[in-house]
Amino acid sequence: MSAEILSFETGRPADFAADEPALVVDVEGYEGPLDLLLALARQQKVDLARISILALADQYLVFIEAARKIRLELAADYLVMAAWLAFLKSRLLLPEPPNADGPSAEEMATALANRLRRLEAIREASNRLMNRPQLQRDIFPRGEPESIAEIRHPRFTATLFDLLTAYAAQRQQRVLASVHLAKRTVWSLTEARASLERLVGMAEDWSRLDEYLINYVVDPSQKATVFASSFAAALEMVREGAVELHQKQAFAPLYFRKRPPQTFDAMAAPDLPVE
Amino acid sequence: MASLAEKRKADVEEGPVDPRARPEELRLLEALLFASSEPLDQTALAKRMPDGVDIKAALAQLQAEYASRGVNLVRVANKWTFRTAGDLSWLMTRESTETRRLSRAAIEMLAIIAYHQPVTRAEIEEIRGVITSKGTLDVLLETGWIRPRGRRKTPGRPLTFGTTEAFLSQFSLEALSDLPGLEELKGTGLLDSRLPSGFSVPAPSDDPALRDDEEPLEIGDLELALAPAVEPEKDDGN
Amino acid sequence: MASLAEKRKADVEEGPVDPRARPEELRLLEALLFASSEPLDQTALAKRMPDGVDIKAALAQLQAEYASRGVNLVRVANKWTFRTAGDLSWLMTRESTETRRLSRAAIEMLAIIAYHQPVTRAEIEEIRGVITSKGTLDVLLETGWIRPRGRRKTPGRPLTFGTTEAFLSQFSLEALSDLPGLEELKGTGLLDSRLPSGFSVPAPSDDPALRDDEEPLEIGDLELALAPAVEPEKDDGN
Repeated sequence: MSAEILSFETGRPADFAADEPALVVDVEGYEGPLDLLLALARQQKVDLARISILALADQYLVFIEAARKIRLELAADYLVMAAWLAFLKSRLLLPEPPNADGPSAEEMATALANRLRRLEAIREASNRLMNRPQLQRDIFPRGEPESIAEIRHPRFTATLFDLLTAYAAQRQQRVLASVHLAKRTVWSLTEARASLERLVGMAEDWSRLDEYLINYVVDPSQKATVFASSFAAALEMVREGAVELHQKQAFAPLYFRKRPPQTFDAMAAPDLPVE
Repeated sequence: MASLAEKRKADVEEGPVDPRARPEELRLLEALLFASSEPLDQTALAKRMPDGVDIKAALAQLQAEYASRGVNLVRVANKWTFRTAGDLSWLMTRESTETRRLSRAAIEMLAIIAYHQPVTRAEIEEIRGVITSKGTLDVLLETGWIRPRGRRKTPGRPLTFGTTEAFLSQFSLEALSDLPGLEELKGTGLLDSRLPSGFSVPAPSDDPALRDDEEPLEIGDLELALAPAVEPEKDDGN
Repeated sequence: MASLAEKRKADVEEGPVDPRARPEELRLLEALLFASSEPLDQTALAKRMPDGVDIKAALAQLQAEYASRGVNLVRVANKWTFRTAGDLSWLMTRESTETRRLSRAAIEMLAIIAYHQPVTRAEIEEIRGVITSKGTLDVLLETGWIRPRGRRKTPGRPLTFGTTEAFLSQFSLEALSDLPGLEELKGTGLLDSRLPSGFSVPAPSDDPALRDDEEPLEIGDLELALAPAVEPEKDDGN
């Protein structure tokens, strides 16, 4: 609906005094047809229970007619209400048909009056409600409430089982821990091979494997792993043809050297390390 | 209770009184209620007070003592709290924070929800004779004064609305039965739109327990209804 | 001023009083001070009060009136405010217990203290093979299950720890000697039966009598050890 403020003379139903002030209509101010009807009804200055619905219907229809004359766009609600009131008016003016279905014209009029009364009653109630002292407007709570301090008392839980499990596991873990340490000192094949390759690069002639290994054995407990890994790595390098390995007899020292360039003589009579 | 309270008040204020004779429980109650930022109910107070104190009687006495003061002990939503006296609002204007100004439509809608609850949006529209804009409902929900409380067991299962404790607190109402003009409204038979006049009219109720024709909200309903200030009791008894 | 206040107070509380005879300015002051979100000084109050009111006298009277109540009118930095009476501060605290589980480190440490007591922190660390965080010891002290019992006669004089009676009651032990020994631990499967032969579990004792290598705690040691935020062995130089 457009937002104009309209001022116009209402039509004059019979029961209105001629000096009735002009109805100033702010159409947008109305909250629907019922609101408009209520505003019109108040012009009758009688108790809503005794209001003339016929007069009210006339007033409403005149209003709508006037609004349409100045081409005011009216919401459908208003037109529906107008049609219904026109129907009600004709029913009220005509004699009641002898055995009509549905509510009588009087009942319809009363129902409308009741709706108006209810709307008016709720408006009155809402006024009274809003006029009550309101919080933060008229009455105030404590401006500086004091907080309640929370003191937390911890209650610890632990069972004897927790305690014993923790103790046993902890002590046991410490005892077993040294075994784990020993394991970590294993000399890997990769490490052994890398070291041998470095050595082969340096020593052209026969070298004693165990003498060389001594440099790597800091901890006597590691002797076995270093020796085993180096021997395995050396065998691997022999297979690849990179080095030669020589041992005089079982448990004798192992000698190794970089494999010299292949010659027939050398193949026939390899020179041996000197003891 | 009132007469007991008056009698006690007379003892305290009018007799020749040794200040130490004022029961200690009044000091404790005073302190608790002054300190709290929220109204406290009798159970909460009892929890904090020494055993064996008649909380109800003490509250009545305290209320009587403070009745004529600038700060009154009031009961809102069955909870107790100190508030400045209503007649001093002229003095307090500077304390007033920006108060929300509700539109006429929102005020009417609030009143309809208060007096007719539980009530659906369609029922509100029937009373007002006009479609409610969604914005109006949103504004009301934002105040925290109304809440969706269930769904009506009718086709479409519309949400039902009711008021909250914050509503009672805002308008200094002890209970919904203190709504102004409620008795007259009930007397006219206009309160319930669904009943022909002459029938007994159900009183509005903000009892969180659902009515026979209501069913509980579902998960997601609250988000749907945009409820930043939904009451904690939303899950109660539903 | 005080005597005036007392006199007025007597008028108000002890004489036969018509409540309306209480000066209106007291109601106004009450309301203003109650609703204010911060303490107000005399000037601020005077601005808000009707002209011609003797603010100073009214404040004094109000202060006297509230002196024996659960809420007092107090002056803080020359500004006035209502505060809970000092003797009721206990009312303003809520005590709650929260159940906490001990961390694994704390349980281990507790177990070592139980079996090896009297034991110093350094010895605990030696047995556990890990540095103990200060927090763990603090938590254990908070449980009340351990206590510092003396100082070891070694350089740095470290505190020795032992268990308390609360420890026994927590773990339902009649005496510390009820803690299972090596064979029992093996029997229950908690200890591996293939442990090295040198492995032993001490026969624990919480006899409060100091051992030969212990010397008594000194004044201040307990506070030091029990203060939750203080490092109990911080000065030990371990």
